Amino acid sequence: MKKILNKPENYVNEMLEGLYIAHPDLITYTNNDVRCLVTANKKEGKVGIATGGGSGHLPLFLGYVGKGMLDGCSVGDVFQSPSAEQMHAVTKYIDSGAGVLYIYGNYNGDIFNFDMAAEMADFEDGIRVESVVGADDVASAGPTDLGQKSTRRGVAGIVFVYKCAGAAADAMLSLDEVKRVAEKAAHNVRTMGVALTPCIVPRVGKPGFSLGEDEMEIGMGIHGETGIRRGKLESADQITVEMLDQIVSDLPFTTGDEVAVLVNGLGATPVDEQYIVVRKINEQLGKLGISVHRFYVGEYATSLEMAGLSISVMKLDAELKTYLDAPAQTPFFVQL
Amino acid sequence: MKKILNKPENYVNEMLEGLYIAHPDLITYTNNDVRCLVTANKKEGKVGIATGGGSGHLPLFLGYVGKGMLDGCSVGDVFQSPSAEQMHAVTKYIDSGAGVLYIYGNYNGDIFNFDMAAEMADFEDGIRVESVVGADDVASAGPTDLGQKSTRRGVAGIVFVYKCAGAAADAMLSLDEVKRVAEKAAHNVRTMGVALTPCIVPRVGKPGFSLGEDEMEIGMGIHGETGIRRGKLESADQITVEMLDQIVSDLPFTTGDEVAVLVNGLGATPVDEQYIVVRKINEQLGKLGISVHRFYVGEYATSLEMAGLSISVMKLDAELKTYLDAPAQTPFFVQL
Amino acid sequence: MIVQDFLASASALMTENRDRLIDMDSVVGDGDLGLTMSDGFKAAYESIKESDEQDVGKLFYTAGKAMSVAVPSTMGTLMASGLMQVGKTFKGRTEVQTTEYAALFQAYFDGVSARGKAKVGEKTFLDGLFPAISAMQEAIEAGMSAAQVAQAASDAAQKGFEATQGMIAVHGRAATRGEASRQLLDPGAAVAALLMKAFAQSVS
Amino acid sequence: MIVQDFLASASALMTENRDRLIDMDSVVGDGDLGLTMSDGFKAAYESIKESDEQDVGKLFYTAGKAMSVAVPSTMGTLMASGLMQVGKTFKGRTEVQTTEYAALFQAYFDGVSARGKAKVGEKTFLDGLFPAISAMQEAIEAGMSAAQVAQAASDAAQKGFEATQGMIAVHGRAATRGEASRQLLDPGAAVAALLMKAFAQSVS
Ligand SMILES: Nc1ncnc2c1ncn2[C@@H]1O[C@H](COP(=O)(O)OP(=O)(O)O)[C@@H](O)[C@H]1O
Ligand SMILES: Nc1ncnc2c1ncn2[C@@H]1O[C@H](COP(=O)(O)OP(=O)(O)O)[C@@H](O)[C@H]1O
Ligand SMILES: [Mg+2]
Ligand SMILES: [Mg+2]
Ligand SMILES: [Mg+2]
Ligand SMILES: [Mg+2]
Repeated sequence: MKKILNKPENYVNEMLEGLYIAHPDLITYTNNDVRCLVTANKKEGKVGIATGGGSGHLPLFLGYVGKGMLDGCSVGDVFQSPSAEQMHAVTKYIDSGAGVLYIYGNYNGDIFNFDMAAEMADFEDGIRVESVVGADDVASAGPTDLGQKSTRRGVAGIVFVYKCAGAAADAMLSLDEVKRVAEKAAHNVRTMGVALTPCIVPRVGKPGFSLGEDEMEIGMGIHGETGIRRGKLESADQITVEMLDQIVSDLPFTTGDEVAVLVNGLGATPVDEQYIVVRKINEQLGKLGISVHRFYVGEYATSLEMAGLSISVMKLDAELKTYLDAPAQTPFFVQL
Repeated sequence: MKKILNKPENYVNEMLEGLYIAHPDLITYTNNDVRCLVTANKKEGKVGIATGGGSGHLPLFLGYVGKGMLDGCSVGDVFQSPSAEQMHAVTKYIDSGAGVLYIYGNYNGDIFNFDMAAEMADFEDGIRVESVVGADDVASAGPTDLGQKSTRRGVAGIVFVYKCAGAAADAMLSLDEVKRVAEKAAHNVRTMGVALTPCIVPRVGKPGFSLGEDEMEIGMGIHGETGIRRGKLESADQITVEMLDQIVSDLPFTTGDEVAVLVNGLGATPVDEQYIVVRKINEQLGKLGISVHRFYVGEYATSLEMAGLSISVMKLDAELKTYLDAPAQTPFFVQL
Repeated sequence: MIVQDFLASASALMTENRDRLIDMDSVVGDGDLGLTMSDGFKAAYESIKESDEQDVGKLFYTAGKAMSVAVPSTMGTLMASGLMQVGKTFKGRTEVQTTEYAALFQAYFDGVSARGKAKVGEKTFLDGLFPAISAMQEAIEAGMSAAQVAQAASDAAQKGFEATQGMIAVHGRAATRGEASRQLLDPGAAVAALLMKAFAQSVS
Repeated sequence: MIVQDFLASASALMTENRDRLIDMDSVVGDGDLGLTMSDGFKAAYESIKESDEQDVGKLFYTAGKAMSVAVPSTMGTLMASGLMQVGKTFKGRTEVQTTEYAALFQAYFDGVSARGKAKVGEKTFLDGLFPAISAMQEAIEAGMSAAQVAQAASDAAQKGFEATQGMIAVHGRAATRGEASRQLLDPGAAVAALLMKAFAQSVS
């Protein structure tokens, strides 16, 4: 296991200590627990937005707490949910009377704990909490009927949900309105990924699965969940076309649509490769008459040192565009 | 070779195409050559700052062209210098009468080509060009006597030089003044790195060297140049202390100094590990009575998908602090 | 029944079966179940083992909260929800009669199903617990002893667990396998069988 | 001498010795030298092979510029600088006499040393070229034929190359080896020997 760390069981807490040292102007923690990360710039009267989830996905989840995006994040062990109690502590800190919105990925452990935390906040503190779940991974399950709970996993597309909801909250919209914006963003985003190598959870010490030297897995989840198909590694253009086809036909995205695109590295893939993919995405969407309002390229939701990348596409309307374009400043995301 | 690319020989150009698609508001190119990258927001009367070097180090070198930092970058093949002609084209584009400063890393190929480009610019266009060379890698050679040319390699510390010089130019200082600021920054920065895995140049298709499953190399260069020592992988704290000791004793940094610290991932190392290192750096510098004005953490100068990281420390005075803190906006670096 | 005895047994059994649960969960899931259940029931037990609290409800609630802090995983949080619901239902009570055993585990069931929103037959923990509650009810109605009631429940839970082979998973990681999940035994239901075995041990 | 013939020979020889140069450069450097020299001299030659330019200086300058665009590596840029300096020195000339051969390569030497700031004895390209120029000078003074002058230079360059074993590298990647670089032959000096061999072929 080639990692620069001390004891594996201290991996998350030592990472957090470094984080607070590096970004004291933006983040701090509450409840005497470094895993209850909150904004250092609480804005009175604003709807608070909290997220949470396992570690190992930086910048996800905590990296988006700051100005104009999220207000708090409870931090779990690597690939493990944080506890309801931690979520509850974050909720209490970030509420300033306008209520709190939870935005998190569609994983059992996270759902159960966020639900429990919401009950605690309601029951013990009378804080109104609403939730929006990110479930953007086209590869993980079929589409869901209206009103039905999605069985799709949440992956990098949640960053768009954070951004739009964060800007709406920053504009001092009500909890209902911020939730509406978050839901709209979540409904309009689709993601698909490809993995080239596994990653190693520090406490486990060995890869969770293996992939042949010339293999890739299309649709693999960010914890190594089985994808759509495993096959010989193909060219960047072929991979891009396959992933984009699935994304486009799912919403579906159609001629005349305006979209935002996020090309996300899973950890070990150089950003050069991501730009090679950007080039092809632009060409393909251009052919379909879909125009790209904004590209985001880099690492937004990783799986430790996994090699591979994901593509997320969000359909925009005037409202989402306004919120997407609004400024934000967090330790990992700065937009003017 | 597990890379998402098309033909290896198109790696750099396709990456650049993607880059121009994603960041049209910040960058463009001149001379009908995608490898002659220039700012999309040329500021009249300002000293132009150009850099250049081989690809495979993103965000280095081109990633720092934008507002408040660099104005142009000539882009070479992976780990290869761009040509003097390309540098000359960039120079012509970014000059607006106030002259041009070259800031680049201390590599033979780059030096020779930048010198040739400076002669062309002087001879053919009457543009005054000055040069400052980044040579911050403590591991690559001993210190240099005053007035002597350093034989040290240039690595991640150049980002500090870019930042300070870029802000000075943005403040409309003269070429001599901008050069003075760049030289001061370059003299005050020291870097040391550690590598855990090799990387693969796309056109070569296989690693340039190998490192045992439990080995690391302290002081390895960003193209895989031999470092100070190879040994068993140690803990994050041990590695940090060893690297920091060499850095601190080199300048030397002493009690009462105020510094900026850059913890830089080489490509495949999760940023979590970098924050674990931040934690120890802060503790160690604290013991020495050295205070950290600002931490930068993330990928600033990579070696494709190499695993490992580097630490750069720059000693600050009031002037450097002002320029370091000034806002900047490039495709890879945004500071408010 | 004594809450401490029940949770001591549960903690011991989960630790004994740790590797078996890891292996079962590794087939479809992430293999954490053995760790979370042994750590979780240990935390639950330790939170009350030296308590002189007499309120059965408060003991269960405290244990549930300790579990939820210690292992906030899928099953960890479900088990915490079950324990806490028992806590709420039995709050203020200092004793539990044999005739109430079914009600006690019904509360546990309700806590888990309120949190997880699964139904019986969907290849989860509930498919181990549900038949145990029915068996308890019958045994109580037949006027059996505490030990007999608990043993009937334990046997039924084990059968329920075995019957998960044949069901299609619709929750958690196993769900992504669809039809292919049918041939597998559900690890969460194995936990239910262990839990009822622990209960039987503690009242015998 | 005919510029085209010289560069045609150089291009052919660099291509022939491509793998040898790669191997030599791989020992201390990055192994690119075989590629850059074969690509570079090919580009230099091709830039003028169909030219009807009569000005020897302009031909050299054009070839040097082509080299610098094609292979902007250490040696690529040094070779470009050498060719371009010959171009500047011989600008306006349509012929080069045997008696001027030493001056021509002195210009090449000056171009390389102005760019690279190395001195003779520092284990570089210059240590192959420098003895060749001296040998040329002597042969010219001894009144030898063009072919003889060129052959003397070629032999001397080869000896100079061989003598780099024993020198300590102070430039480029090899320099980081310090004392350990002494036992190695310098690949850049091997290029100098090939270049003089090409010259000898082209005037014979
Ligand atoms: N909604 C649910 N209700 C009840 N039990 C569930 C539910 N979802 C999953 N389970 C149970 O949880 C078990 C897996 O638990 P665990 O290993 O903690 O989950 P994971 O590690 O996949 O998050 C399954 O075998 C199943 O019995
Ligand atoms: N300053 C210099 N002047 C002359 N020749 C030099 C100089 N530095 C290096 N060389 C020559 O360049 C050769 C290596 O060239 P090349 O492979 O292109 O360099 P690299 O790939 O290391 O940048 C060396 O063998 C040496 O002869
Ligand atoms: Mg990374
Ligand atoms: Mg990377
Ligand atoms: Mg599991
Ligand atoms: Mg070389």
